Amino acid sequence: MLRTTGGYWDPVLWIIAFIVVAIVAYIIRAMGRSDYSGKGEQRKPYISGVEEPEKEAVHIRAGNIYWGFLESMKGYYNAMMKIHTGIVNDYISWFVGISALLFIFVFLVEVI
Amino acid sequence: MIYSIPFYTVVILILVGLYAMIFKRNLIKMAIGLTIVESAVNLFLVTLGYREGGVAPIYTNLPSGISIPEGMVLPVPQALTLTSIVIGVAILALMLSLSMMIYRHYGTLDSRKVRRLKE
Amino acid sequence: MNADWLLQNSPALIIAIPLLAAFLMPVIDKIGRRARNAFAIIILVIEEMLVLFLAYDVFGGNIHIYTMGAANPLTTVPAQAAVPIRIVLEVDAMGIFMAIISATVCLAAGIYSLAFIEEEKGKGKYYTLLLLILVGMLGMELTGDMFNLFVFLEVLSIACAALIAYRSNTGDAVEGAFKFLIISSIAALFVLFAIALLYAQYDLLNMAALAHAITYSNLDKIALVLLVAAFAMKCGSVPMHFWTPDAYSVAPASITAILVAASQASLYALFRVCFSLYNVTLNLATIGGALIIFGLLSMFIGVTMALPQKDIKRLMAYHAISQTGYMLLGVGVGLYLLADPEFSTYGIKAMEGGIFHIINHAMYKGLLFLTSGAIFYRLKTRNLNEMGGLGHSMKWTAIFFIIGALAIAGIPPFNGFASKLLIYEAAYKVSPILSIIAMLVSILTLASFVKVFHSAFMGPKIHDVEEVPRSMLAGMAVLTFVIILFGLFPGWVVGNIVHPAAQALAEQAAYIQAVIGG
Amino acid sequence: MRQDEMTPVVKTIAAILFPLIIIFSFYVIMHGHLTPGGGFQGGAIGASAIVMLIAAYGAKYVRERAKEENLSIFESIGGIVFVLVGLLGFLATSAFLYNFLVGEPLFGTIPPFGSNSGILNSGGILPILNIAVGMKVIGGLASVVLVMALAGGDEE
Repeated sequence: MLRTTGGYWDPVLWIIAFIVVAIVAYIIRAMGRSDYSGKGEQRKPYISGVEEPEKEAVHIRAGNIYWGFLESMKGYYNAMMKIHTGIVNDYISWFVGISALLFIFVFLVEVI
Repeated sequence: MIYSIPFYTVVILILVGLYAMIFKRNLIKMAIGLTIVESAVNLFLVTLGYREGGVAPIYTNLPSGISIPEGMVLPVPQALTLTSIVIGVAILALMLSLSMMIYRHYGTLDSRKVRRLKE
Repeated sequence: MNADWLLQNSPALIIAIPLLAAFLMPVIDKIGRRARNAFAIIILVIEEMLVLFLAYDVFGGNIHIYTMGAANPLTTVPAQAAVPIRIVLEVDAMGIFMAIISATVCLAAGIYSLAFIEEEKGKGKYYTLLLLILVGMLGMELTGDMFNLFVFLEVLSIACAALIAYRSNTGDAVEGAFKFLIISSIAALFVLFAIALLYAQYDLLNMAALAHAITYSNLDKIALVLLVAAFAMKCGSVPMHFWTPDAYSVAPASITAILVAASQASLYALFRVCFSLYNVTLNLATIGGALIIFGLLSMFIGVTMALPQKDIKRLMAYHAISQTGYMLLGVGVGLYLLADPEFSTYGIKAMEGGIFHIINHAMYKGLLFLTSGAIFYRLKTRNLNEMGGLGHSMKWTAIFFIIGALAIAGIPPFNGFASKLLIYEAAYKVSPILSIIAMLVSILTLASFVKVFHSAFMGPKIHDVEEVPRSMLAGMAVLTFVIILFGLFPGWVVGNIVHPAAQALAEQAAYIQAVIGG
Repeated sequence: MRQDEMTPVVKTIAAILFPLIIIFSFYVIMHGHLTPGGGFQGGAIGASAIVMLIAAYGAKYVRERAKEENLSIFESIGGIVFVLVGLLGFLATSAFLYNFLVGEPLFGTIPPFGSNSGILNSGGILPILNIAVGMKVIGGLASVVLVMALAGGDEE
């Protein structure tokens, strides 16, 4: 058991809760229709008879995942990509710049 | 005043080295810039080791009239400098051989073109 | 040769044994493949056992001191001098805590490498450099001397750079290694400059003696800024993180797992400088604030940059930056709150969170990099677009990946949750916004690992591959075991390992006392 | 005459100078505990002798006689000796790198305090460490230059 400032965290309790919920879920599932077999007609995605596309054709590749998120954050990502130039000179200028900022930060706080 | 000159030199050398590393686009020139910064730091260490009137702590050929061991200099900064030089040699050798391999793979040493890894 | 003798000399042995083994490796490499592999694994196991043996005593409340070359290793101050001149190793709870991380990750990576680099050339050199990395990390973590810290930092940088360029038949690897090397050496030179500034004023190199003598003059402040900037860059915090994805993505996966631990050695040096060297005289809130800003930027920019990546190891490297942000946030909040005596219990809790996160991150990020290496081993690509359906054939790798991904996203009951919980609660004391950002970053982390899992392991079977060899699975299993152990018993771990480490950082007086006192 | 080698004059002079430079390097290494210099400086001098050979005779010629593998084994022997002497320090008596040879017949003479002309047979483990470092530096630097010179040759 881990005591935090505001309470505690006990993974054993969490696991017990998880098992209880799992049992409840299983009971609910057992109350379902017993004539579902999971074979033949029942497995088809389209009951109306539309042909099912190939599995390979519908697998979403990594490049397309979160397209919407990236599209809506376009401004932010364009700025970020501009920073990540990959030129090693820029890496060093960032380092020197941040050192200078830290100098100002440390000495300015003293003045105030 | 005259004793401060090495310290000004150190600052100037560091700035020169950083200038070379930031604005020179050739990887070899960047390595040279790094070496200049390293020399500046070494110069700083050696300057710290200077004590007015002190002699090197070597017993052979010691000038007469030196009290032992008070008249001698504790050679810690020199030892640090030597270590730093040795490390500098290793870094420089590795850096140059990496530049050679980069030239073989990319056909150029321009840092603007050596950036397959980005974003 | 009894237990007391071993305990007393173990700080030096921990550094000397892998060093000797690294030099012996080219000779043993001549004998044959089996001898070399067996030798490397035996040395790594001995290291792990020595570190755990020493840790058992250090967590009991002792600080171990070892003076190199002295007639009695416990006399730090020689009879003819008033201050410590020789190199002193000082092992407190924080140092040995980091040493456990380094030794464990190196052991797992070593076992993993047995099969992973089987088809590559220069395996003798590979193990030599791996042992040198271990020497560098352990040296940085156990030393009590500023200049020794610099030397081991450079040993670490050179060995890491050489291993990043291990697959030198590809241009990418060499480019990543060059970037890593130039960044590391400029950082190390700034560290050396800062050390020289400190030496100029106090004629001291020993950290404890320096901490005793320091007066917080303007030169000290300059040295502090240089040290903080250099170590922050070496541990990969935004906005000086650019080398991290470049170097992590091109190195062999086993080395990338070690690079995570190597970055954390720099993080340790940053904390050591802030707490043990400057603590009393430092305006705590100032540097604490700087660390919080670094942490926030690292967390947010790291995770958002990870989302669109298509290279699996590059994606994980950005996550490494983001997780480093959590550690900086936790310890920064601790530093900030410790300045105010009213909140000091919260400060300690925050530091516990940050420090617990260090070991958690080393374990699960190491595991994730090893699984990405397993995928690379079979497919010979790091591009996520070319993957898919690996869950059908690489079941164990998929299970290890799920455990690592759930742990990094902070899903209970894995270890990531426990440390993040501590950080959230303590950060709430400073500002609720900090906690909200930290949770948001956690959600985005989960999102991007869902992406990786979907595109690599789910979907129809595209590639006809087999499971990876047993030794690679064994390497991953070592780290998984630690993750599950820490996940199930966070209270024990925090109470017995993390709390002493946080306490050792916060209490500067004990650190100084061990070297100077009496 | 191969492409990467120089004229017979340079080669002859290099052949004459080579043993002299090696002897000087050994002198600097051996007197490391008495005069300025020591393992690294002497090793660098020794490596420069090999670099001179590479310049005069060409990298391939040198490689045929001193292979990189042998150089790296030479180098690691230096490292092994260094760490072993350090470990002996605390197996014998106390701490890592403890100077346990003081008073022993080998390098154990304790020189008189104050200004004197120096005794070679003194210094304890320091001369041994200097030799180890010297071996490591000769092996390391020479193999670095050799590998670089060979890699440069492949370009043509």
